[in-house]
Amino acid sequence: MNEHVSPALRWIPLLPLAAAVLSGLWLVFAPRHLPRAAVILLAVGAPIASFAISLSQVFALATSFDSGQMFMTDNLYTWISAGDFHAELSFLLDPLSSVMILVVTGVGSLIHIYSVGYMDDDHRDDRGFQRFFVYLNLFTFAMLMLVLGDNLLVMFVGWEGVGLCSYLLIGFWFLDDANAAAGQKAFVVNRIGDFGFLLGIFLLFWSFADAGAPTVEFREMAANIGLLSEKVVALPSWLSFLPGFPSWGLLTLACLCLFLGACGKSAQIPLYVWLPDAMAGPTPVSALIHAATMVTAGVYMVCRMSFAFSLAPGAEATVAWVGAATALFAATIGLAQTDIKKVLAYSTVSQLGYMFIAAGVAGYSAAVFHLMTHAFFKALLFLGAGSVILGMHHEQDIMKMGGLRTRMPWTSFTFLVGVLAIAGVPGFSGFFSKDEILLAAHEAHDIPGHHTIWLIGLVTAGLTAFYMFRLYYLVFTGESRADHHTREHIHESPGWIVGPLVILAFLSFAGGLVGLPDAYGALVGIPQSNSLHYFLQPVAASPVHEVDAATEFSLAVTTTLVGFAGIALATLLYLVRRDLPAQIAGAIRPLYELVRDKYRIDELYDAVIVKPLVGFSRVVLARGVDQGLIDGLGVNGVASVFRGAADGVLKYAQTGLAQSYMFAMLLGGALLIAWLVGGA
Amino acid sequence: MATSTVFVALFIFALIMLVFAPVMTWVERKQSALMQDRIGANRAEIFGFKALGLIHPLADVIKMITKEDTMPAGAHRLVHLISPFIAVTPAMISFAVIPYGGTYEMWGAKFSLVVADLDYGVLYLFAIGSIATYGSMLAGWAGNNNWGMLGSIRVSAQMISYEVALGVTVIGLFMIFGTLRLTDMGVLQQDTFRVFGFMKYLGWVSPDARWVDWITLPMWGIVLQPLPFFMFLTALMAENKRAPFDTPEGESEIVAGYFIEYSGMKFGLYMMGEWVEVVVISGLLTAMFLGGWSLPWLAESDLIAFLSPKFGANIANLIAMILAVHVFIGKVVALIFFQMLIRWSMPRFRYDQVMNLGWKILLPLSLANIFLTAVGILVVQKVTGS
Amino acid sequence: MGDISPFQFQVVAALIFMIGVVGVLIRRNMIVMFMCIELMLNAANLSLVAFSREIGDDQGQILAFMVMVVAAVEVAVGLAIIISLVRNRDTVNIEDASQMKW
Amino acid sequence: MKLAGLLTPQFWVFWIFSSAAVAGAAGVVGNVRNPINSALSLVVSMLALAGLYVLLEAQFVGLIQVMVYAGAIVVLFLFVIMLLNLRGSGASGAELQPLTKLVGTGLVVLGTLFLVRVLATGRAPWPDVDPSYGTTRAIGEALYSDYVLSVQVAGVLLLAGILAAVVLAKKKVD
Repeated sequence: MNEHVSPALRWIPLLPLAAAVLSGLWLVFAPRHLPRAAVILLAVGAPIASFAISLSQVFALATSFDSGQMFMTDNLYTWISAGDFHAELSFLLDPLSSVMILVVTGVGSLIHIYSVGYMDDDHRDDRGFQRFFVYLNLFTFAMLMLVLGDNLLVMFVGWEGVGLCSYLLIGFWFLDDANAAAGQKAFVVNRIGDFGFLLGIFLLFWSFADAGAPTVEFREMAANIGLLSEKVVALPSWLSFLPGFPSWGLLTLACLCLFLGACGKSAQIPLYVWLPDAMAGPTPVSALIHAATMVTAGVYMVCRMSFAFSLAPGAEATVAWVGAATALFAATIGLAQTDIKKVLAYSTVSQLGYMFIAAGVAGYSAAVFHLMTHAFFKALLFLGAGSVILGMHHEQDIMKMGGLRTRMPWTSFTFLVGVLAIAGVPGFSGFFSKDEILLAAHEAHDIPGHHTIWLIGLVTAGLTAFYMFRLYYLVFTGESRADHHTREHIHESPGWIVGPLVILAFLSFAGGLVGLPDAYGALVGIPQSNSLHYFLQPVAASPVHEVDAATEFSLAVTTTLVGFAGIALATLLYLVRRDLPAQIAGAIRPLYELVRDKYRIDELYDAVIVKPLVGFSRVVLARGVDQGLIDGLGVNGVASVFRGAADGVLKYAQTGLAQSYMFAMLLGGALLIAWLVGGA
Repeated sequence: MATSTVFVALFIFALIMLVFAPVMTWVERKQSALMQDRIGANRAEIFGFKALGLIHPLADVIKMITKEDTMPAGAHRLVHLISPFIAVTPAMISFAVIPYGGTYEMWGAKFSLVVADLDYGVLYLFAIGSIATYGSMLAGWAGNNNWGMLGSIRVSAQMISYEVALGVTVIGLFMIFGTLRLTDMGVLQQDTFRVFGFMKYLGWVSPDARWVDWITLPMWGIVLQPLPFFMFLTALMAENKRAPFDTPEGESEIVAGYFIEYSGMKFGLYMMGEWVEVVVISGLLTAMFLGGWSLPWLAESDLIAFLSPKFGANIANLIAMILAVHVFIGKVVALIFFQMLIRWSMPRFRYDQVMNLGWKILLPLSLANIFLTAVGILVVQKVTGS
Repeated sequence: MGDISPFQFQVVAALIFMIGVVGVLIRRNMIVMFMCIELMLNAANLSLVAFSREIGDDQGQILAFMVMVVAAVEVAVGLAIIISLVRNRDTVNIEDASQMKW
Repeated sequence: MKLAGLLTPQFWVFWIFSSAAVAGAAGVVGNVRNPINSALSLVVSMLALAGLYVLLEAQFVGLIQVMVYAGAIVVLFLFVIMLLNLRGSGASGAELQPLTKLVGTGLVVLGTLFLVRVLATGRAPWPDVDPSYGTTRAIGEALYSDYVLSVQVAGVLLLAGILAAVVLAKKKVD
């Protein structure tokens, strides 16, 4: 591998940072916010410039790719230097991060543009417009740090940065307590994941150091991963119920820790609960952070650490199964939601589960592929939903919408493209990426129960198609169910909003072509048409499944059929016989209510974890430890001891006569001098 | 220090003291009369000789010595007694470090026209000056008189305040001359400098432009530090508590201030102290700012070198010495005249104005002067490369 | 320096110092006590300067100089305190100032 | 003691000044009647000490001693005593009891013996020093090179002292 240094890389994250810092400092210190035009220029210009640089860098990488040039780095400075250990603040551009930065800056730029239109009517706070873009730019910076980081530490900085920005943006309208609470929930739940991530980093670093190669740099870790492959960790006896007892592979443990982090960030079971609540933030935020970029960080991290995961079969299986469970679970919840953003949120959780299925079955390129297409169509859907919400004057209940197709033709059309893409209709981007995942799951013979996973994926695909079309029909077709006043004012959104929608619609449609499976490519005479797969191969090596075209086509047909079945069912229930859903819901009322209430997982967590924890804190920690032990015995106890001593004894030494003190001082001084001189 | 030099110095010292102090009373009266278009003291006579009123000082002395010496009731007797001496002594011994001339070798002996050629001459003066405060301050208190008390509070505040300004004002001069020894200052001030010399260094004129070498100024303190000269003079006059800084004694406000309870020769000693101090001020200013005992553009060494071939070294030195003493006395007299002009033409400052002048004008200005002088020295060193 | 030994200076310094100490202890007038503190500082200065001369190094003089600076500040602040005390309590007797506040 | 020693001026200077310093110090403590007397004794002591400094060839310190202590500090003491108008008895505190005097004297003697024991460092002969020793130039150069930080700190201290004195001594406005 010949190293190539490209100092332009640093400007990709630094430009949004500069914009955020500049604008943020202005906000803090200047008496007035910047003029709107300046905010727009600064805040939208920075990610677009980053995108331009990213394009040129990725292009440079792609052109040199065939000559064996696999990556470029940009080293800013040595961040930590301790003994043999060096952590550089450096950026790495390789195929994996190329895809990510293009998604982050590209989709991010579109969402920035969109936000100009979306936040335009936000008059709740004089400086809100500028504050919003400060956060958004800061997020872009943190996300780029995350994906461009050359080692786990830089990645972790970005990881925490996006968490922070997510918190800030979810609670953007913090005057409403519910929003602030949602932000806190996201932050706290993420911290659980971050704890696992940190443990994973520590474990890996410690193990590498123990093996004589202290490093956290990805390429060095990948090169030295063999040192750890044989190491095992003995489990304590009370863990005897775990499979694989009495010892686990060290890498399995480390990867599970890392995966816990990924679960938190990417909203997987059991840490997915924050994402639906995170919809409290402005819709562009939902689109950018909670659909397109940040929540995929977990997937990205697993792919980035694929060299470790591929040596830890237990961890791989866990990833795949957790992903599958999440995909199905979230999809079923999505069936009964009535909030337009909640539906999309559960859909996001479900799709992220899909990606983890792919990552778990070592189909890393499939995971990244789906990550990318999902970024396109889910951002499109969210932005479309935002446009609808704007048109409906911040009404989010789909039961109060309907018939918007005529009033908002552009939104309606682009939303339909997104729905088709996510439903996996052939030719759209979602079709190819989903197919590749299902294919990978189907062929992953070393994962226990891989057929079941495939089946779950299939069912989920059907469910997805069903609830997405349900959403489309309820929002855009039929009669409007909005109240009179709102109905009068429904309007198409301005160009700032429609423009990004159209571009994203195009990408959602055509984006699948970069990963056109070889079998399809062969049909039109393009060899190795799955260019994304081959591009990613050096970084995230996915096993090449020798699948004959027949199997591949048959699988695709199955998927398509299932998808169409879902679409057909949705058409029947929500377009043709609109009275049926209520009847069905009435027939299976307990089940319906359970699903509608999201399986009452939040309540369960509240009862099992939050309540006991709060009770414990209140009774034992607050009353017992803090008030009793620390305050009572420690602070007040010590104070009362001294107070007692002073009150009973010492105060008689305090005559208030300065000369008595002086005499004491003289005696002390004399004794001190005598001691010093006598000792000499 | 050879014995002979001390002798000569002491001789001249005594001469100046004896002559100047009594004559000052005459000067004061005559000059004020001159300014106010009067005739002034002209009555006293000895065998018909009036000598322009010069007999008056003698008459005054006789009057004071023969007057009753009162001791107020409730006074602190010892302090009341010694205060006038404390007041006059510092003024007298201040003269010890002021040089009337340089060092001259005649007939194998060295004559140095200064009583004590101290390395820390100016500091010595300041130290002595600070002692002088006691004389005034204790006087007012010891007399057990409320006016006197007010006077002594005023005098102590005023003198301490102006000591600060006094010291800080001349630091710029010390920075330039690099010495506190007054004889060294006298020698250094015999130098000259080219007003437009910087042009050569900067290359504005050709190196062999002769006119630059002709236009010179003596390196007198007043030329190098014009503003501090006046500030120093002001501070010194305030230290001396004479009009317009006579708030501690201000007749119309607190009768006579701190020496209200004195009569006879003790009162005379306070007057004498003030007059002697006028001479000291003039001598100090001459030594520090006005080139000391030398004439401008005429370095003493050049003079002796010029005269020696004609008259021999001894006579040349003698001529130089006599010239030096006369030049010095001339400058001193001029300065005394100047001080008298101020004293008789300015109204008394109000007390708060005195304090404001000291703390809010003189002190900041002199601090600024230190800064500017430092910058100037750096610039000169940079330009001349030395 | 004749027959005067460095030791003699130290004796003088010790004597003045102890007079200062005793003065602080037995006098009741705050101003006089303050003067006694000055005496102690001066005694220390004398000791410093004498040692400085004995060693032939000027460090002791520098230290004495610094002590004077501190003493000057101390006097300014201390006398200001005494003035405000007299204003409030009309006394300079140290025994009348035995409370932290009143 | 050799007779020759008696004839040197230093001998006389030392004895005159040191006895004046000690006597002045004793006067500060012993003058019970009037604080002004104590202050005047203090001046005597200070000036005598200045003489001793000059004898020790520390001319600069001696001059500063005169200027700062005699010229400023004691004047300030006097100023305050006059300002507060503390003349006469009563304000100056209780008279010294005979027993107090006795104990005080004893304490002085004992303490001096103790301190002398501490300060006795062996009787090194006076070393020869440079002619520049103790001159303004030598001290000044040392202060502004090796000890410049101390000078800065002293300046800050003085500034703080000025502010503190002004704030403390200022009458309350209302």
